[in-house]
Amino acid sequence: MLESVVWPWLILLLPLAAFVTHTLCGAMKWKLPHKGDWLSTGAIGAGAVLSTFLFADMVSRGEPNFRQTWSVDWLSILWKGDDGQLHTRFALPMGFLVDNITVIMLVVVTWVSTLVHVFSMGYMHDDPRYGRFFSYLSIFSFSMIWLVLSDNLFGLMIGWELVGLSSYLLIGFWFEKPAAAAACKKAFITNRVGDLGMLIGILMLLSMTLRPILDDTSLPIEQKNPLSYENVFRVVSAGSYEVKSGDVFPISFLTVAGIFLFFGAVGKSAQFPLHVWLPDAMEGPTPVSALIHAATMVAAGVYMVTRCYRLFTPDALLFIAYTGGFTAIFAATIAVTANDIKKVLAYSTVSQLGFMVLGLGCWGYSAGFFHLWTHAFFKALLFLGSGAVIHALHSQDMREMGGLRHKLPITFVCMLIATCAISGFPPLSGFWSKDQILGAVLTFAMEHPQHALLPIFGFCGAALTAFYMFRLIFLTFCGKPRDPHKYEHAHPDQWDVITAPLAVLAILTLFSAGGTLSGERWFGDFVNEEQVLGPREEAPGGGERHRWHVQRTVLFPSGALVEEAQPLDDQNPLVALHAEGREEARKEHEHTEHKAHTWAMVLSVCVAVGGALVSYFTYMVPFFSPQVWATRLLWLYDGMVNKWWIDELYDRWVIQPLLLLNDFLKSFDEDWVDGFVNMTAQFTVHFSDYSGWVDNTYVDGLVNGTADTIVSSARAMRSIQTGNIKQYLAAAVIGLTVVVVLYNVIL
Amino acid sequence: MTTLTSALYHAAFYADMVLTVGSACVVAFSKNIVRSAFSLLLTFVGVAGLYGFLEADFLVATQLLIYVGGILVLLLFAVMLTHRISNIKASNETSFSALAALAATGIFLVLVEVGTKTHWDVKGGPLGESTRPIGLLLMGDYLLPFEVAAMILLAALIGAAYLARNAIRK
Amino acid sequence: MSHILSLITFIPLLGMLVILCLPRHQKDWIRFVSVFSTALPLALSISLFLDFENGSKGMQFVENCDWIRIPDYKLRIQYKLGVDGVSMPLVLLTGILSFLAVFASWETTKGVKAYFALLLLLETGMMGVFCSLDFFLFYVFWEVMLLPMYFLIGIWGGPRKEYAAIKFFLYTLFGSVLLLLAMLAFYFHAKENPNVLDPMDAFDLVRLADANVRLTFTGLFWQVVFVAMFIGFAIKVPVFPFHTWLPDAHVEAPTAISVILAGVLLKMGVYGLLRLSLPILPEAAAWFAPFMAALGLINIVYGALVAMAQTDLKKMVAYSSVSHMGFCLVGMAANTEAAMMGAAFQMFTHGLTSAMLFLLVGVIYDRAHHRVIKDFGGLAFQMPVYTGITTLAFMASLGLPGLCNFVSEALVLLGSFDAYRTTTIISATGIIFGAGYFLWCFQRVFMGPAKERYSMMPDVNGRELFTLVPLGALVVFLGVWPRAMLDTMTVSLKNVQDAVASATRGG
Amino acid sequence: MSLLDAYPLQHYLLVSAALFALGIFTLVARKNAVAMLMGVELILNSANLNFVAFSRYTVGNFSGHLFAIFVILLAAAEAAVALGIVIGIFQNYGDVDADALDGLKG
Amino acid sequence: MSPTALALVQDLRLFLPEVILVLTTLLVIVLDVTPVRKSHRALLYLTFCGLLLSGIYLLRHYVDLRESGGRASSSNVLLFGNSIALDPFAVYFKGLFLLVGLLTGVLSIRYKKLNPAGEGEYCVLLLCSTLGLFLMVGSRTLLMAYLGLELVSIPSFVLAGFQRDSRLSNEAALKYTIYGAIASGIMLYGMSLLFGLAGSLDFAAIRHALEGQTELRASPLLLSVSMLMILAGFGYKIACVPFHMWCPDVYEGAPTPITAFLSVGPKAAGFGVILRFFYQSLSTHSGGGDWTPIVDQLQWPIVLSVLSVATMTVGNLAAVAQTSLKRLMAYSSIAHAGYLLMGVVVLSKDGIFAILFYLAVYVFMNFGAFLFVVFLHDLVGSEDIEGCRGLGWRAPFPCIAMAICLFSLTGLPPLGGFIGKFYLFLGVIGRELYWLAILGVLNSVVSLVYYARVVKAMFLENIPRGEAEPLPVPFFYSAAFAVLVAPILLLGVYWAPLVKLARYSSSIFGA
Repeated sequence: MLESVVWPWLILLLPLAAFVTHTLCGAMKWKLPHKGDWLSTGAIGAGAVLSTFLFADMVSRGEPNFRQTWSVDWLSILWKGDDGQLHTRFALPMGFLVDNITVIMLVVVTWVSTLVHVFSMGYMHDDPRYGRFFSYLSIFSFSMIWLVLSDNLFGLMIGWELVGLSSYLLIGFWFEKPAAAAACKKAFITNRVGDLGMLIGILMLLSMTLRPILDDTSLPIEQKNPLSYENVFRVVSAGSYEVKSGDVFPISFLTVAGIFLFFGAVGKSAQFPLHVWLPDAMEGPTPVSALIHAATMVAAGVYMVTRCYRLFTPDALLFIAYTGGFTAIFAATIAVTANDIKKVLAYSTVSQLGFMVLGLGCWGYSAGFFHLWTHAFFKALLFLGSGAVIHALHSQDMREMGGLRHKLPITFVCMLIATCAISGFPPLSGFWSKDQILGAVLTFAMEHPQHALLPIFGFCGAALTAFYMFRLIFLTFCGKPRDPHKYEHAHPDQWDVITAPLAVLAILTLFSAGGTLSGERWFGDFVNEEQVLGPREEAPGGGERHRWHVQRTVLFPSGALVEEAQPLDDQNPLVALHAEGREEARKEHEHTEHKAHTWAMVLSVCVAVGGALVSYFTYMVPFFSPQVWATRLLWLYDGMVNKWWIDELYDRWVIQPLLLLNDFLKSFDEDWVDGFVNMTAQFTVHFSDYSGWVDNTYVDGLVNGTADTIVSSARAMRSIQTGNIKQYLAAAVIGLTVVVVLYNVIL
Repeated sequence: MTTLTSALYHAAFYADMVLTVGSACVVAFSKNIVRSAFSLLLTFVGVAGLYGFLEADFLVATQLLIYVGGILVLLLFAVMLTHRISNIKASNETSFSALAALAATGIFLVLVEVGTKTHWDVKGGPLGESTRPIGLLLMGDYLLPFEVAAMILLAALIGAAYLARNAIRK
Repeated sequence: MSHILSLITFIPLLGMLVILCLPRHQKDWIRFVSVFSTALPLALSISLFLDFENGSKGMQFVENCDWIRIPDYKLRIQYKLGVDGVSMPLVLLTGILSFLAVFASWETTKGVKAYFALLLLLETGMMGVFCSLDFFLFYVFWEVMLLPMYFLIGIWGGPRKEYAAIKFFLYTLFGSVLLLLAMLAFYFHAKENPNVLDPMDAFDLVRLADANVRLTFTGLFWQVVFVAMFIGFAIKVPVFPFHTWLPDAHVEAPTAISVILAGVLLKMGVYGLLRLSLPILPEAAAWFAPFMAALGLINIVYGALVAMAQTDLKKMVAYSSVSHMGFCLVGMAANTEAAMMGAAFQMFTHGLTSAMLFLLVGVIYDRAHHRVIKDFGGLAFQMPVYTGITTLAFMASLGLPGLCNFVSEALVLLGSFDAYRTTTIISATGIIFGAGYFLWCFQRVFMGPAKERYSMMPDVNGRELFTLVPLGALVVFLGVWPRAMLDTMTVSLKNVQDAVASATRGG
Repeated sequence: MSLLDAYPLQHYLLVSAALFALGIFTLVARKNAVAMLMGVELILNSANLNFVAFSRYTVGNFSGHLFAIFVILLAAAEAAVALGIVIGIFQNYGDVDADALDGLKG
Repeated sequence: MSPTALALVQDLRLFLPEVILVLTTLLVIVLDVTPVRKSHRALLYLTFCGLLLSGIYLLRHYVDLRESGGRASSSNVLLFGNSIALDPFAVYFKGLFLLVGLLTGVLSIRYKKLNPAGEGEYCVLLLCSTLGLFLMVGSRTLLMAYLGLELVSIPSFVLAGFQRDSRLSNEAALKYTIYGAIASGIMLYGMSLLFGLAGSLDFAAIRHALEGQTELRASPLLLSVSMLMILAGFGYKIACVPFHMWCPDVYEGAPTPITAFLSVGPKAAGFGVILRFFYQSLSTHSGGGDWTPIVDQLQWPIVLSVLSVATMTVGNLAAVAQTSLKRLMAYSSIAHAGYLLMGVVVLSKDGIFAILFYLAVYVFMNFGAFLFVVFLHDLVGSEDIEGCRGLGWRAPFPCIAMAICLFSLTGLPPLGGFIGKFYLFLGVIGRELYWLAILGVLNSVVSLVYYARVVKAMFLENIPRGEAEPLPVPFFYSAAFAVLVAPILLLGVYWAPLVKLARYSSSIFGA
């Protein structure tokens, strides 16, 4: 069934149909039964079923590098040539690419989405805009599925922006709250900053791929898309792109393109320094946080990096790794001190996304994506769990909670499972994925000792994760209720649409890492670089062959594995040498990898348990006092509580200067540009002078010499005309004489 | 022609020149309008004399008849009609004299320059008696101008009459 | 010879004459005639769109006869109309917006007769500009628009209407004087080189763009002519620093006139460049392209930044137009297929969205009687439908995919990057700023707690919906299926682009 | 006898230039409207003198004479009209001071 | 009869339009003095009849000329001893003058300030002045030019002061008279110098004389002085700097119909004479309709182009600051003299053609504007811009007509004025006088300021809140405005016939 394009179509269009129906009914004031929640839920549920089928199909085939594409000519520049045929030099067809990572993403998106829909039926039940909420969820589902299915970068960008829109709408769902109104704007604009980076990256890639495609008249229109993954990879790995001469970048063009492209992920996946929107986005309804801001949309950045992995040069990947690593630990520190349950989870999300990115950056292709997969389930579970708590308690502040496990047992159990998973307790799913990441990081660091900071980021982050997650559990569910009044009024758990999705997600959390507990890389069978993206060595087009070899780059002064086009000449001793060296390098790499993974497993368990224990001793048994910690490490605490002043920093150095600049430009525009232009066409003002529009003079605020000149000369003309005939005569005669004299003197 | 007559002739010519220019100066500079008017008479006569020296006999007559007999009388009328008898003397003040002097000097210098610097192609002899040829021309080639002049006079007549009619009645 | 273009152009004029003959208190009749005489051109331009042959080169629906012919002066002015892929969408746009403008002005009470008469005259002028293929005719129609606009702003405008009107007038007149001089330059060139170009054809735009003819337009002189023409058109676009008439004119103009102004008049500048400057003077265009790109860049960024600082809703929208029109310039400067397409398509899409925005501003102004952004708040409660439509318009304007502006702006950026890297990258920041001011504005106007003083504000009524919905539908449709419009433009733009490209190579 | 050498043309031209300049002076300096008219007559006379002199010296026919005659005629006509107007002014203003006539200006 | 006399009688047949004017004049005089009770404005209507009849004969002349060989060479239609020419150029102007006379009459019909007792004189003077215009443009000699000019001037002096009991009218008349007298005096002096140099009064003979002088005896000084002094006389008629200062005062003080007459008739005739004199005496035809100054030392086009710029600038700038509509129009007419002078300096038939074309449109535009002044005075009692405020809402049609006239004067398409200016600039640019063209265009833009101010006052100021209280506009005005505005609009979109006419008329200056 994978061959048929009908299924992806259905998965994509069902939510859209639901959205359109909602909108139409809303506009026409038609009432849908149950406000149409069944419509959206059904649409996405059907999608979930279909994608499960796809998934099963994929697994059962065991064909790891399956791919299916289909496209429609959406935007192309066609013209009829002299031969009567249609020609094109440039086309942007829209199409689907269904392959392993697509299918996996589809499963994540549709399932989490379905569960969140169901959860929302309970959670949002009393909201006056209940129907609209579901329509927004539908448009989100559509956008996200579009993003996943698209077969080209341009389509990806479209989906990218559309999920941004849905995110905007959903964060601002309770628009009457000023905080929500500000948050949704912040989310959109911050994302746009990232999108700009991505756009630039895409443009740079385009400038590489366009030329070979433009002039190749033999290509059919469908393959004329310079931005399809296929073409981009082909051109990039064939090295057949031309880069305009005179580039000033000291590092390779492709590296810069990759870093810019990654910038999109920085925005969408809330990496430092564009992470600021995600915590604020918690102003949206909790199901939204679970769906968009934890499981799916924010993972889009990771998906993109995975999808375009081949485009990133070693230098770019290193940049990615550092960004991810820093984000992982940076966000974790903030999560430690947050008191709002959703904020903790939000920073946790940022941190976990950092892990994924770190993994990808350290050549752990499947590791990063694997963590995306597992994280989607347990983080959605955590958010929905927190949603259940909030729903029961009507408060988000952990300082008002405590002891809730008695009242909310189902929630507690589910959240505990998720917490263990995220902290990396074997054999839960989170353990396997995080272990892979840490293993990849460690391998990388062992091969490149100068980057030892990366594993430190990783392991510290993991430790902190365990700490703050258990802190959350302890503060929320254990101990005594700190606000007995609220506790009393909390609704106890029962099996309904709120708890059922939790349970499903808990099951997924337990088993999504695979049936085995051995840590075997089942995931890696389906998601591995060579299989998804094609082998690196086989460059299509022939004529040149690409080799890995060790080469110095800017960021790797000691040398990195770099591919380079080599002439296809097996007799070339250099080639043979490289081939030999490569073989040795690979062997050595595998050895290191094995060693690192063993270490990583041990260490990650240690840090997870350690973090949890410290948390226990801090919050359950008052062995350490958080207050003492806080006072003793005041500067650290201050930084954590204030989120390292990043928001303030932005406000002070970006937003305020921008507003000042705007105001300045506004007055510049009104006073100077207008004034200057008026100076040349100064009549306006002068006009105003005479017809009583004096007020305009100051509005335009001119420095208008010309105007004054005209005004005063007009006045002078009037005053010359004194009315005295004798002066007129004198003027005429003298004028005549002057003309005569001048004429005879000059000519 | 004898030397004496020649000398007298010369004397008369230069005297006429002086008379003309001198009386014109009086017209221009006199403080008294009546004196100006009578000096103007002398100027006209002087110009008529110059016409005589130019052997333009018909013009001498015309000048005397029309200018002295017509225009000057008109001007005197104007003086009389526009001045109360009591203050008839003190009514010819000047203003903007400096400006006027500037304009007049400027144009005078230019005209003198023109008159003296130009190499005039002096070729004609005496034209002889002029009345008859002028008469013939007026009835021939200059018939249209003659008629047009008549129309102008007619228009001027009617116009002046219209303007003066009420005024004088008042 | 089909007379459809003449009909499209002059039916409004006919309507104007009918209105002038009606007594002034018969307001319903006047409105009815206006509707009729804008609906007819709209219907005709839709049929024009449907009958248009996408693939064929050259002009279609051409009407041609001598208008003035003075053989011994070697002067011929043709009445030559025709459309190609560049002008046809704009004819359609004009038809749509004029028709909607009549409805948008339905409630005008002051001087109804004069108002609608001028509106119809304006439509004739606009249609004429887009249809004419003779420079002189073009110029005449260009000027015909001037006076109705002056009066429409000056009489029915806001508090500072006289100022705005005269400013608009003087700016535009200054520009058209430069155009006139450029026109004469062609004429005298033909007179001096009759073997290259018959002086009788010196105003024929098709003939001027002929490859053999335009090859002779080389050198400094024609660069000066190009700059003169550019300034003439730049004032309409408007290009920084000639843009300052625009905010004033927009703020003071009544809603329907703002719609026409933003929707159609601004397009004329770009259209003029595409119809006259680039194809006729490709060499100068190639020479000027970097400046054009720089100006476009300034427009985009500067316009957006200034828009962000505005306190008046309408002024913000006006500056957003300045910003958006910058993309057209960048696209034309880059002169690649995609960029050119983007520029031309941007004209159409911006026409739709800016019209929508101004209509929306008008709706709220009618109700609240002010436009100060910060004094609004929480309107989403009282006016859900209005909020929804505004969201659509804002999102379209800030370039959300799936809506038409995205396509055009993306095409411009995709196409320009190769030619002007830095410029394109900086231009792209415009999309951030665009999001900035639109969303900030949205937040202040619609979000937040509901305010008491607006609690009785009614939602959009049927008439307003009637003006907004077609535009909204088009915005979505063209965003989803842009080829519906792009296919008509391709060939004509390709010609323009080839001309400039060959000049670039040659130079 | 030929007087051509005795009285050069320039003599007449000098006189006429002087008359012209004096006429201009009179017109510009005099406050009295009637005096200004006298200035006009001086100018006309200077022109006439030129015509007649040129007729005699350089042209050799009577066209200059005729021109002068017409000028004299028209001077009369003009004087008549001017007189009418001056009288009107006097009636309205009680004076013929040209400096006082500044109701129209600017 | 002697052969000369026979020739004169034959000439008289070709002089019928003028003769009819003279006869009408006489008839009016006679009827005026007969004690027959005449209905209101009867003599005015009689004048109309005379003008129309004259027009019919003029048309016949035109047809005859066309038939007798299309491009009539200018030599075969000289009348009365070569003193006057009957050629297409003259006929074109005469047609304009008849129109001017008629329109002046039309404006006078409802002009309240006009003294009914003086109707006869008014008509006589108007007719005489028109006759003078005829003679001016036909003149081929300095003498005829002078006489024609005086025949225009002397009646206009009286007409300017026709409101005897109005101080301003009197003042205008006196200023006009004195200024006119000194201007014609200076011109006479210049003519006498030229006469002395060239030995003839005839334009063509002057040219021959100047051409014949291989070695120029006359100093350039003499030539320039005489040329400029003659220009003083003609320049005063067209009101060009520095001989323009009378113009605003006289226009303001004169009765409005006369102002309109003065702003078009003598101005056009002045251009006619200037064209004839400067082209036929001071230039040589270098073929193809292009001309060059007759001697290199006499670069009169440079002088005129400087004066042209000065004139338009002074006119436009001073107009900006005006409050009186009449005075504003006076400065506007000064500015227009500047524009028209641009056509003179280009030294080609294209320039002449442009002048002819522009003048025809100018007649309608200017009379339209002055009709509005009359209308304003008649119904509102004001002649100021202030009086127009909000009038557009009370009397839409006249105000729209006025707006059209003003915009046409500015030179906005699609109005006749634009086409006229277009041809003018075409001529200027054709001669590569770019600086002149640019200054001209800049001036046009300045002119918009004050024209638009009037329009603004009419439509954009003082707009009534509700329904405006309409002003009852007499049918006379509606009809008159319609008649005046229709040609402006028509010439804006279809001007080919007028082009043909004007081109044919300018053909005497080279094919």
